[in-house]
Amino acid sequence: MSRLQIELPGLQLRNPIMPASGCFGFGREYSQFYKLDQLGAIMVKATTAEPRFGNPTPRVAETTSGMLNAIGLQNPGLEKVMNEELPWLSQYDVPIIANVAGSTIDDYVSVAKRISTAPNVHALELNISCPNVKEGGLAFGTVPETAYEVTKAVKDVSSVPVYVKLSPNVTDIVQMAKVVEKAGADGLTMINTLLGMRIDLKTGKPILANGAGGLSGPAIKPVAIRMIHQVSQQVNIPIIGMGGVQTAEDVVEYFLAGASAVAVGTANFVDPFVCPTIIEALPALLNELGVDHISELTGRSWKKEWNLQSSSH
Amino acid sequence: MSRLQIELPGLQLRNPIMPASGCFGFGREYSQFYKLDQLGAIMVKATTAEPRFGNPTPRVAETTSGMLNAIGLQNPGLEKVMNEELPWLSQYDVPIIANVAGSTIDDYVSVAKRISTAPNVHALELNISCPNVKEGGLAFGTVPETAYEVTKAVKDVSSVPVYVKLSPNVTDIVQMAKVVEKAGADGLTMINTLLGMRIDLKTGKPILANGAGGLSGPAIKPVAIRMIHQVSQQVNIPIIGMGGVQTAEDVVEYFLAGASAVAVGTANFVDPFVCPTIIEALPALLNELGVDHISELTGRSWKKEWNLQSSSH
Amino acid sequence: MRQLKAELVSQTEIAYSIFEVIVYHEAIDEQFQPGQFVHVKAGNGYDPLLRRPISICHIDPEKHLLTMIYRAEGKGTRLLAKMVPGGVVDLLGPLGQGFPVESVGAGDTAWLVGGGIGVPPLYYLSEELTKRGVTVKHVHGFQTESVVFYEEKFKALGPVTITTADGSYGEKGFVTTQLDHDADYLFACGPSPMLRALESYPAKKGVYLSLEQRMGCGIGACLACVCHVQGDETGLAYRKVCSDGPVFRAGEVVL
Amino acid sequence: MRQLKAELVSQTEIAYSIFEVIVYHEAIDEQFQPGQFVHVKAGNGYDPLLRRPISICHIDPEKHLLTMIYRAEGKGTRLLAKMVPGGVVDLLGPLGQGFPVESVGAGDTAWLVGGGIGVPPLYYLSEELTKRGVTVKHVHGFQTESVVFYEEKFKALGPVTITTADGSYGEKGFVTTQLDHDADYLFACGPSPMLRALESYPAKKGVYLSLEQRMGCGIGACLACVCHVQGDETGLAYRKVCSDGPVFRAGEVVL
Ligand SMILES: Cc1cc2nc3c(=O)[nH]c(=O)nc-3n(C[C@H](O)[C@H](O)[C@H](O)COP(=O)(O)OP(=O)(O)OC[C@H]3O[C@@H](n4cnc5c(N)ncnc54)[C@H](O)[C@@H]3O)c2cc1C
Ligand SMILES: Cc1cc2nc3c(=O)[nH]c(=O)nc-3n(C[C@H](O)[C@H](O)[C@H](O)COP(=O)(O)OP(=O)(O)OC[C@H]3O[C@@H](n4cnc5c(N)ncnc54)[C@H](O)[C@@H]3O)c2cc1C
Ligand SMILES: Cc1cc2nc3c(=O)[nH]c(=O)nc-3n(C[C@H](O)[C@H](O)[C@H](O)COP(=O)(O)O)c2cc1C
Ligand SMILES: Cc1cc2nc3c(=O)[nH]c(=O)nc-3n(C[C@H](O)[C@H](O)[C@H](O)COP(=O)(O)O)c2cc1C
Ligand code: FES
Ligand code: FES
Repeated sequence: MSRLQIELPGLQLRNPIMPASGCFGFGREYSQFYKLDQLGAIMVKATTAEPRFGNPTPRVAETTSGMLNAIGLQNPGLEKVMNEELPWLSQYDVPIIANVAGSTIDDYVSVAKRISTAPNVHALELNISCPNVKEGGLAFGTVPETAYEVTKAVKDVSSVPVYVKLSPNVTDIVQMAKVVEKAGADGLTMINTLLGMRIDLKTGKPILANGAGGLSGPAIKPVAIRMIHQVSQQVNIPIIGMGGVQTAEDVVEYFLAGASAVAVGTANFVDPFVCPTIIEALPALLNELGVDHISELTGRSWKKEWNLQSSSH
Repeated sequence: MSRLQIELPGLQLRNPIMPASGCFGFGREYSQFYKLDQLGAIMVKATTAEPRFGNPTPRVAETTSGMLNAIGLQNPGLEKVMNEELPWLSQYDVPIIANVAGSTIDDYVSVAKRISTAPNVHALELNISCPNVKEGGLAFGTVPETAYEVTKAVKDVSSVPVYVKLSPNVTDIVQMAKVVEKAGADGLTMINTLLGMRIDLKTGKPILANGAGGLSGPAIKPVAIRMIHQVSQQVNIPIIGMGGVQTAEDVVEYFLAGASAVAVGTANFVDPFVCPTIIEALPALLNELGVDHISELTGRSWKKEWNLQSSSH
Repeated sequence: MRQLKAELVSQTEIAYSIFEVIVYHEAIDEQFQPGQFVHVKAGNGYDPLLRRPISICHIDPEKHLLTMIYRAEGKGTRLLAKMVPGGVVDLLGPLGQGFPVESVGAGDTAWLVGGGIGVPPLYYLSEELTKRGVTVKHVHGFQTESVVFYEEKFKALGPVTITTADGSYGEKGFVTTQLDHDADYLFACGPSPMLRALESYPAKKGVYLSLEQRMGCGIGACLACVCHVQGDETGLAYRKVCSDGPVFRAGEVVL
Repeated sequence: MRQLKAELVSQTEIAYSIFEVIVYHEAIDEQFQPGQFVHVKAGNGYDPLLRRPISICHIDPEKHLLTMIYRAEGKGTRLLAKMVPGGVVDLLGPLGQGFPVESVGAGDTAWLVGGGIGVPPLYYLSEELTKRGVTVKHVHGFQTESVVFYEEKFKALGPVTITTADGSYGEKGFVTTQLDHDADYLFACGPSPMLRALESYPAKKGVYLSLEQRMGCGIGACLACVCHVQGDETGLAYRKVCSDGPVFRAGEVVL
């Protein structure tokens, strides 16, 4: 068995590296750079029941070692995703994680029910943490009761395991994680973006037409690591970690914190080859760290057994 | 009147720039670099009733465009601050904002009561947002009821205006701001640090001995700007903004978001002259922006009147 | 489209804060078309994080050289301006859809209208059009005298009118006042208000406008750079400036 | 203590990933003392953000030159290693309390014990001690042969024993096994386990240890770098490595 192979609910991953939702479209653009079946999986762009145009532009702004986006869940809608995007992706032998979004629980349910039947969709990622839409989105991800409800409703209809994507914009991330675990989530993905804003000195107004947007990139990595460190000790479902991952070292840091796989978002914009580059770099890094299989690293930062083991060295 | 002069509750500031609490000690070290009365004010290190040693080391870790700290409120205690630090500072004609911390409401009250009587203390900064101590600190800053209680109790005993320092680690920053305003706060200071963590690849353990710590520096600026933009529209008390300020441009961005003054923290470690450098650079920047007085900038990003005005240009 | 680690060959400040940079990479050739752009990484670290879109200003396909002209203003471009020969410039490209050079024929006449830092792509366009026997005329608008560039270079290809907003050089005022109405084509690149003013220019054969938009990926994946389609009543149709553009036929998208 | 924008004069890789860098600034003079350090900014931007503490390895007070030796390992030091002559190195210094050179007199004997990247400050110390007529002997421990540096330079000042952890050069094992017990002083800089092993060395006149700690400000303001005081029962007494140290008399602080 390969040192990078990982098994998670619904997912047989040849390696634990996957592009994060919204940062890779439905894969077409990046397929010009490399063969997509090198990836562990692909988290595709959020899909809603109906097509959406999203927010007015400008939709992105740079920040120090990060970026803000307010795309606003633009997507071609469920039908087109089912009939065009997912079939196109099926030419690659790579599991798809479908990111599901909506404004009401019914929205989520109808998308989840249908999209989970696509042959190459091996898991859902329930996006209850999008900061860029007026209704739904973030609201679902910051109120424990609604997070519970939507997770449960989606679990009831989904044909594949359901991962819930947590928002970092909460006081108590552990509470949110426990609530969705109780509602039946098979896994967690975290974190979505932090809410942020930049203001243009010349116009005096926010750079993003939407005002605020979601902060991603290396700037937020310490927040993600902290949250995964906290949550992974309190739940019994696996975590796919994300936020500012750029290198194989970052991936290891996420595993040590408690992640079982890692998604790469913003970094794709900077370096379109970032995912294959990380995948290639991992084995040498595991050698350096004296680790046989990457999964041994999950949660080492807090695992007691490992403390004992290592102190006996 | 100078273009930088600002009046806030309890504070006549010759300019709106002040070092942030914990990043400037009690001023002694930086007085080797420049005369402290160039500053608008000084926010001194948190003071607790009894002396504290703080957390074990390492206490700092670098992150991408930021740093984590877990100093743990080390300070010489109220008596020594009253008898040695504040008298030493009184040689400079600069208002002091005393940062007050504690583990219980009684702690806060006893420090606030006494320290607010020091002649050069013109305002208190109520630190209900320190992420680095086990009890008190952050707990006060994330639960609306306790934030209300401690603010009210301190207001009752303080001889000078009270600014409450808000934690960004909450779901609803506006709610927290409104609660402390209702409790009588004269102003807000925001933001304290985001909770974050870094893990050392070699040891597999968090770099900070304390595990998690507070994230500061340019990485967090977009979060601070967003929160000040939200809060300043919902409260009627002034905001001293902070988080990643390094340049005069950053200061203007904070004003546009809704701040009435700005504190500089981490940047002092990088450039000990950062505060005077910013103060010196501000007038030319105001010229460039066509602004007479810096206070005109406060809240421009959301002020309707200014929208009308500017669209008539 | 490829990722190229090109070598910086020369860098010159050709006007106030306006830099001409020439880079070499063996993959630079005639596949780089007028109106297309490259996405440039400034600095090696994570700050600045995003790439910067910069137009192709000139290609020497034999020597594999790419010329770009940019204004050093923000964090990224100021870093770029500090680079010296021998340095490595990481760029993605060529990106996007350029001007429809192929459809313009010998004998056609074309107005090339540039505003400020929108002028550079028109140089390569003008070169390629004149090669095909097209008669080109240029109007370039700038803020002020100190930022005018490439006037002589364009003159070698066809007549040039310069306007400045403050009247410090050439004609005072905007480019739009300088156009006669008898060209077959109009090609323009510059700020949105200028493009909107040119949208209805009565060209006999076509008006093509190169748009600017803040970008994330630059390759069509992130949907940062979309614009609405004119006449689309659903409000759902869109074009991506980075991959469907930056050049659009006037009337195709909402400016 | 000042902020100096020094000019990089030369930079050489003197061992595997070990760089010797020499910088010039007119304010560099004999006020820079052995055991003190400078706080160095790597790169111009916000990433990396913090300064790096680097020891003073040698001063030429006439020519106003400062020599530092560092290992290029992390983000900051790797950036520093890319700098070339003519570049500006922004440093704060001299910082902290150095070795008590003044109190060591002619005829005294001293062991200078360095571990890895703790060796550089001992060079300047050795120079100053030998100038005063002190008899110095050196023991330097390294991981492996490829990272050994400055052996000849130290030999010019006094005998040198090298140990390597893997035995690839000099004696195999740790520095502690190489010391005789008849020196008046012992001065050491290196990793904490080494310092702890040397803390109880029976020097007749004094043992001084230079500590390492992660720093924020480097000047005593942020309390990042504190350590406990030995024998303090309140647990409240502390010393700051950056401003009370980095050199402490053995027994003063808890290692
Ligand atoms: C297709 C296209 C071609 C371009 N060609 C040129 C050219 O040939 N020469 C030239 O000087 N400029 C050109 N621009 C504009 C150029 O991309 C911006 O001036 C540049 O990105 C600003 O970067 P900065 O580091 O100076 O500013 P910063 O303020 O540091 O930029 C911050 C962020 O905002 C983005 N941004 C800021 N201004 C603009 C803008 N006007 N358009 C798009 N993104 C912006 C940056 O890309 C970056 O992501 C072009 C833009 C586009 C879309
Ligand atoms: C007083 C003193 C003198 C020193 N003198 C020298 C010297 O002469 N030569 C030399 O090579 N090294 C010296 N060091 C160690 C040196 O400061 C670190 O190796 C360096 O800061 C690491 O930076 P980096 O960019 O390589 O690593 P990164 O991992 O990028 O550093 C990240 C952060 O951690 C800090 N850090 C990492 N390792 C250490 C460490 N061992 N000690 C303190 N901070 C650390 C960095 O300063 C930075 O803030 C000294 C340390 C101290 C405290
Ligand atoms: C442009 C952009 C679009 C995004 N769209 C989505 C989305 O549709 N659904 C979603 O769950 N997350 C979305 N995200 C969040 C990312 O999947 C990821 O959680 C976040 O960006 C943090 O990872 P990063 O720092 O590696 O980018 C988007 C992020 C960016 C930058
Ligand atoms: C080393 C360090 C110590 C700090 N100590 C305190 C403190 O004692 N009290 C407090 O209210 N905030 C403290 N802070 C938070 C800062 O005052 C400030 O709110 C935060 O660092 C954000 O600003 P910056 O990005 O400019 O540093 C500390 C920050 C740092 C980096
Ligand atoms: S910039 Fe990403 S789609 Fe155009
Ligand atoms: S590093 Fe700030 S007090 Fe020592």
